[in-house]
Amino acid sequence: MARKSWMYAVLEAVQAEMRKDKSMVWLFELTPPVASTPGKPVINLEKEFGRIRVNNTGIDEMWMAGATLGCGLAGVKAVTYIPYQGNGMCFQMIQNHAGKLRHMTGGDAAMPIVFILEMTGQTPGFAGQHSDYEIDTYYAHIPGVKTVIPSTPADAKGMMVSAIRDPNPVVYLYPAGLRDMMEEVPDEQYTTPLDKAAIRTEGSDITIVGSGGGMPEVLKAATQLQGSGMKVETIDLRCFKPMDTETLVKSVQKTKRLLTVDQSYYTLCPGAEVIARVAENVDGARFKRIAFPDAPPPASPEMFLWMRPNADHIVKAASQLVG
Amino acid sequence: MARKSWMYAVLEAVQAEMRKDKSMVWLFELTPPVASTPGKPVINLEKEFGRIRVNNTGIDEMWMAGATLGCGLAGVKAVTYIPYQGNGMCFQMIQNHAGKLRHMTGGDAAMPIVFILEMTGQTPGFAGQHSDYEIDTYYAHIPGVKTVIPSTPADAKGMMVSAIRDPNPVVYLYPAGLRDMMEEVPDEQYTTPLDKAAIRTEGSDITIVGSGGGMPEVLKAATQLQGSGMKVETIDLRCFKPMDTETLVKSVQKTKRLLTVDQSYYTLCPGAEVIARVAENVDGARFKRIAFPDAPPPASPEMFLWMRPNADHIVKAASQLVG
Amino acid sequence: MPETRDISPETQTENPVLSANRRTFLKGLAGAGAAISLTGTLARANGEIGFWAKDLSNDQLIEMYRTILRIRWHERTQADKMLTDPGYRGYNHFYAGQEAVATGVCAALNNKGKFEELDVVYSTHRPSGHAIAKGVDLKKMVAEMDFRATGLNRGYAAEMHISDKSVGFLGADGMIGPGLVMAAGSAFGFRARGSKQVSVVFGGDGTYATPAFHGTLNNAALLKLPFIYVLENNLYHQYAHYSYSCPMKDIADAARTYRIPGVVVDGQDVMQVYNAAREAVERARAGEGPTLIEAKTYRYYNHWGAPGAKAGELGAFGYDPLAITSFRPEREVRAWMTRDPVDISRNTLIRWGVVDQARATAIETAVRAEVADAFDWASRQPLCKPEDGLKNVFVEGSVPARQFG
Amino acid sequence: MPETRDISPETQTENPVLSANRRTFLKGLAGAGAAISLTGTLARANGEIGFWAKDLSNDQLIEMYRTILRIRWHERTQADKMLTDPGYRGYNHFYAGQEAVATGVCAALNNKGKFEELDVVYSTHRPSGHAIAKGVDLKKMVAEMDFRATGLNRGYAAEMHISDKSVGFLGADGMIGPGLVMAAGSAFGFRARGSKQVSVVFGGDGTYATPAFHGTLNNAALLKLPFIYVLENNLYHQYAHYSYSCPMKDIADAARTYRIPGVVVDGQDVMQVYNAAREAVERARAGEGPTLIEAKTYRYYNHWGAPGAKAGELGAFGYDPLAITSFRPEREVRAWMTRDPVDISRNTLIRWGVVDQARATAIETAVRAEVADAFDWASRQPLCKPEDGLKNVFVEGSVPARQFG
Ligand SMILES: Cc1ncc(C[n+]2csc(CCOP(=O)(O)OP(=O)(O)O)c2C)c(N)n1
Ligand SMILES: Cc1ncc(C[n+]2csc(CCOP(=O)(O)OP(=O)(O)O)c2C)c(N)n1
Ligand SMILES: [Mg+2]
Ligand SMILES: [Mg+2]
Repeated sequence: MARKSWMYAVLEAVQAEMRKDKSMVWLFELTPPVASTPGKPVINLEKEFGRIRVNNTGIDEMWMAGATLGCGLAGVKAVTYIPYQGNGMCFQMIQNHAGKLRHMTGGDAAMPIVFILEMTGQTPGFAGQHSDYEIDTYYAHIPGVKTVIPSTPADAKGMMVSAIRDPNPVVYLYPAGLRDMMEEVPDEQYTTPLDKAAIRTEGSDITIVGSGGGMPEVLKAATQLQGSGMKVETIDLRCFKPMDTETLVKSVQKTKRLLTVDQSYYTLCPGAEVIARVAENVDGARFKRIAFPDAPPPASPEMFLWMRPNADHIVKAASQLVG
Repeated sequence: MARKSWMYAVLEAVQAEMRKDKSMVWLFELTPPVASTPGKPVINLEKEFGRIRVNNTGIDEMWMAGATLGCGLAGVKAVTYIPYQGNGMCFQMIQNHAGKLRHMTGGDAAMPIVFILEMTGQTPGFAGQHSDYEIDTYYAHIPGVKTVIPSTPADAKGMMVSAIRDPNPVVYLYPAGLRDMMEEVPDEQYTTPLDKAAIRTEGSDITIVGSGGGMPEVLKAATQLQGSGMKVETIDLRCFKPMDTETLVKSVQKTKRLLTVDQSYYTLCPGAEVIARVAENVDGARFKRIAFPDAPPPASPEMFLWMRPNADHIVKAASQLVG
Repeated sequence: MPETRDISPETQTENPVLSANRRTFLKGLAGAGAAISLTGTLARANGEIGFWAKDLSNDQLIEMYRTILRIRWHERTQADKMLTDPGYRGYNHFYAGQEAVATGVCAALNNKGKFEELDVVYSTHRPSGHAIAKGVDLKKMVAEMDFRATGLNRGYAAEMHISDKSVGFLGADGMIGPGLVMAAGSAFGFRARGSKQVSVVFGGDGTYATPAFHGTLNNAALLKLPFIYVLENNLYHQYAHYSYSCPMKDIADAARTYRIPGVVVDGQDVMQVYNAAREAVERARAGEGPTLIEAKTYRYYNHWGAPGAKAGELGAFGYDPLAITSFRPEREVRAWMTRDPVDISRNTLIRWGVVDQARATAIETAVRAEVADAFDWASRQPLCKPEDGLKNVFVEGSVPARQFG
Repeated sequence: MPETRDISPETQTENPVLSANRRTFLKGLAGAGAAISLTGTLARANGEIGFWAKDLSNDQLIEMYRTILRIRWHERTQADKMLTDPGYRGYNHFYAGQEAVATGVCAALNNKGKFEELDVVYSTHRPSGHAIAKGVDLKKMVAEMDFRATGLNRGYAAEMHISDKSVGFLGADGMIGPGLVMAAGSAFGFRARGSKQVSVVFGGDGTYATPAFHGTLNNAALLKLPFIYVLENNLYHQYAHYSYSCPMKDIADAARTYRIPGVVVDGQDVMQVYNAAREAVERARAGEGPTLIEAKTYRYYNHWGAPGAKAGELGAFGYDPLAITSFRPEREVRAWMTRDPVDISRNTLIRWGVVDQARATAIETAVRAEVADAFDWASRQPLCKPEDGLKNVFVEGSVPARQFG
């Protein structure tokens, strides 16, 4: 147990699995698999496992995803870390191939692979493709790929272990804004399920559902609201596909109020699916959705920060919904 | 006025616009822009406008989309017809570039372009990438692109004229299963709005919302339900982005029952967005969703046809919801 | 029975054929092969091809002939079924005319054993020839193409997407381009595992223009992957001549950019294909990196299905409703049919003294019976259970039905 | 003031310089240029480059020098601001060291007039040099990079995404690869419109490995588009040497596959860049198709921002926190700085008798003042209104706010 950053927790998980499985590979592009954390040894996968297994590729994210998939189909465990700039370039390979091949082969294809897709959405000043946070929806719609989005270092490690050990292809979304988050993370390997939402705070007045890069603001808002006496049930979605409908429905059956929070664009954001699932199953509830508007992220911090959902927005919307 | 097929109606629209604008281009891959309909002249854009303007490309859908976008940015109107096999290959170009460039340039970029994306989902016996109907969601989530899906030859023509004349990039989804549909379509050019749903039948008991390739079964079901006395309001969504919330909300305020029907996969299908928008705005309504399961389409017609939403499914679900 | 054809390219060689002087003769034939090849040069990027076929045993040579026949008669039987049996729902992108390519390549691969030792093959939307050559169970393949629950992929795949891990046939997924990348990716995995396996991908002339062409060759070359890209240039992708999308006569020339061998081979002659493939396999196993093999070949049918074909006859001519505005000239099809891979392999075996006419005919008769059996077996197999469509999305369990609301 | 440098490559030529014998001298210099070029050959795919720079007027030559200085001093001023002013929020992917490439290329283009007549330029994540060379308003660009409401793109774009239609600078969008395709697409549009416009894309050595590289050159070549791909090979993409992703020494060699000229040019010498660009532009306007120009060059700063740089000094050396495991050797940076594009162009102009030392220095002083003014003006511009983020999604109207629930 030690305080570890998100990335340290993830690389620790990967390092242990790569030590066990001598053919497992890691493909990266810009971001060398190196992490350090106070009081722990530096992890450097490239140095430890060599360039045959840990490969720095050219700027070709279709290759990164396709090579990962090809490894999986040939029985070689593979993980690729695709930087946010390339998280759309590899889309077709994951959507049309990784997502369909198991079903299409009648169950023959095993794909013990993980696509770590970095997301941005946290960087005022970059704009366009360099500040967006939209891919959760694209990847969550794909049928044969498990799509998850941890929001804490501890979940990041446990879900990475699960993802590597899972025989299905896993899209592991990594909101880069969480890079600096630190918390106590066990040193040994452990697994965290790839199909369970996490209830972060329990309450009976309102259910607030968020995920990934949005969670810190959700939790901040929950604390504020609790301070003013509201009993807030906060759910960290964690898994988009499959989605943990049961936890969502049970919660709203109790609270009858559902507020979803997304940094993804409003139309067809994950919250739309959350609301739809609950609305099909809970009568008489009230619903509200917070999301990034249906606009690309602008460069100016003044515009961007105003548009990105934050704790203030959540507090006000929750108060309206409950009030 | 004459009976025209879907494709004839579309090419008629394009032909007239290309006659007016001498630099407008059409890029295609497998499907030559040729159509005929009884009693009307054959339309062959390649023959009429020549290969400089009507270009048969190699198997490179990124080029098709990128060239279309490049034309638009340079002030040349362009339309590309991307076959269903390639409708994921061009995704990043549309999502990350066409969808962001206007905003990112502070409003400078005009993109008078249309991406016709063929969809399948109608072909039992093909499987995998050759039978899927999933892209509506992917494209509808993109912010700066108008995404529409006509379901009749008459709408197909009017919306094509609007799409070509629109200075914004338009993703024009074409469900190939509607290829053989024929109806009376005016000969002259006319426009159909790119932001309005169409109420196909009016009623007060239930609202059924569908789109594109799913509409024929929705209308068949509505007829059956009406035959048994149910007052069904049927809405053809037509426009995913921007979505006509007002028509949806007004309808469900009246019916208090909403059934959505999609051929897209369940999780984050367009119906999820429809339900979420309505649930945020109408209290006390009941909701149900019909969609293709979260599974790729299998080849066997026995499996595929059982999974694809049809009129029977709709009739039963509507009866349950109202009953 | 195979068609009688006017001109057999084999008649162009005047050497007397005796199995005793096979080695000498073969050298002569290799020259003749080069002379009649479409490009005038073989393996230009890689010097002379070693004439490996000379070392094959009679059994192996006969097995290659049998494979060619199996592909051919599978096609002809299926085409006839499509043309005459209205209840038959199967279809195919026919491979007839190209049999020597799949056969020659797969004969150079390891197709039996544990999955961790098999060479793997990735295929295309035109997979049945590749599948048969790699060794898939014919009966199960025929059943799969007829949507049967006991088919190769239990009815989930159908023609364009068949696969069979047990023989290293990783499959077809019908898209043009991505398979190249995945195949090179498997080679990346082999290298990481320190295995001697080789990964092969088949692709048409249509694959040249795809963005994946560049990424695949570039990465395979940089990393010296055990990877072979067999580009079957049958002159057309759908209804477009390859000159529409490629500025070169020989696509193999593109290999120069990547500093890897680009080999042009006569795709109608299984021995020449085998030689080129064998050379590439040795290179790959030795850690010397990938090879691009361009096989010049031709398909006898239209792009998809049997339009223009007649039951009982080989090939399709004339109108294809899918072509709309462009057709292949009938004389081009007929000219290519004069250099038929079945004839060439049969005649070679006879001239080499491996089989005589009677034995060759007996082999063909046996293959026809085997194929007929496979169709018969398949037609008696059960159809799929609808609800099985919800299985096999993930390794575990089923996904919920959603079509009922 | 520009640095004093030990070795100027110009000292390698011994010809006496007189403006009277300029033409003769220029021929000699062209030879000298070739001799000092990095590859030993220029324009190998296309024969000798005509020495077009000889025909430029003194005004044009001075304007090129001024452009180089404008780029350089914009960078140095901004770097100093980033290093010393904690309130400054702008950033840059610095272009210093590569100025001659953008300047030489854009000098061969049509940068003024109606949009329908302008040559267009697509840029990269490292756009400020290209933008200045194409003629964007410096003040507005500086304001944009400082997120001001009156900036070039009203604060929506910031550095990596600046654009300016009024001078045909269609912009940077910061992704590696897709811009190539769009740029060739614009050329496709020009051809359809029957216009004489040319479309130019800049791209780094990093673009070589992208799937778009192949599709772009293949389609541009097949369709003979008026398209120029200027590949600035500065040896690194982020922290990876280009040999990590490219098997060739000269990326221009890849042009052979597409049967188009692949030209290698010394990117430090604006005259040589201009010559190559001019040749490519003539080809493009004549309907003879695209050209791939590889400019060998180098950047003086790290990939992004100013880590390793010191205020008041040119270049960055040593540690870059973003590099993590790989650094460019300091001696490599210093070696390239001995062939500085500012010095080369200044010395050329002096030796050609176009300006004397005093005039050259006066020009530089004026440019520095212009740049200082631009930063000053920009810093006084208003910030953006938050709610404007909802505008400009579509041509019409605003999209609804959704962050409030
Ligand atoms: C990405 C993609 N775009 C388009 C198609 C449609 N398509 C199927 S087969 C084919 C032609 C392939 O030609 P080629 O590679 O030469 O193979 P051949 O059919 O000649 O065997 C095309 C374009 C596809 N399958 N995938
Ligand atoms: C598709 C994509 N992948 C990754 C990146 C991240 N990225 C930004 S700049 C860069 C390096 C570009 O190198 P090069 O093309 O040589 O240009 P240079 O920085 O040297 O000017 C990379 C990989 C990106 N912008 N786009
Ligand atoms: Mg072909
Ligand atoms: Mg570079």
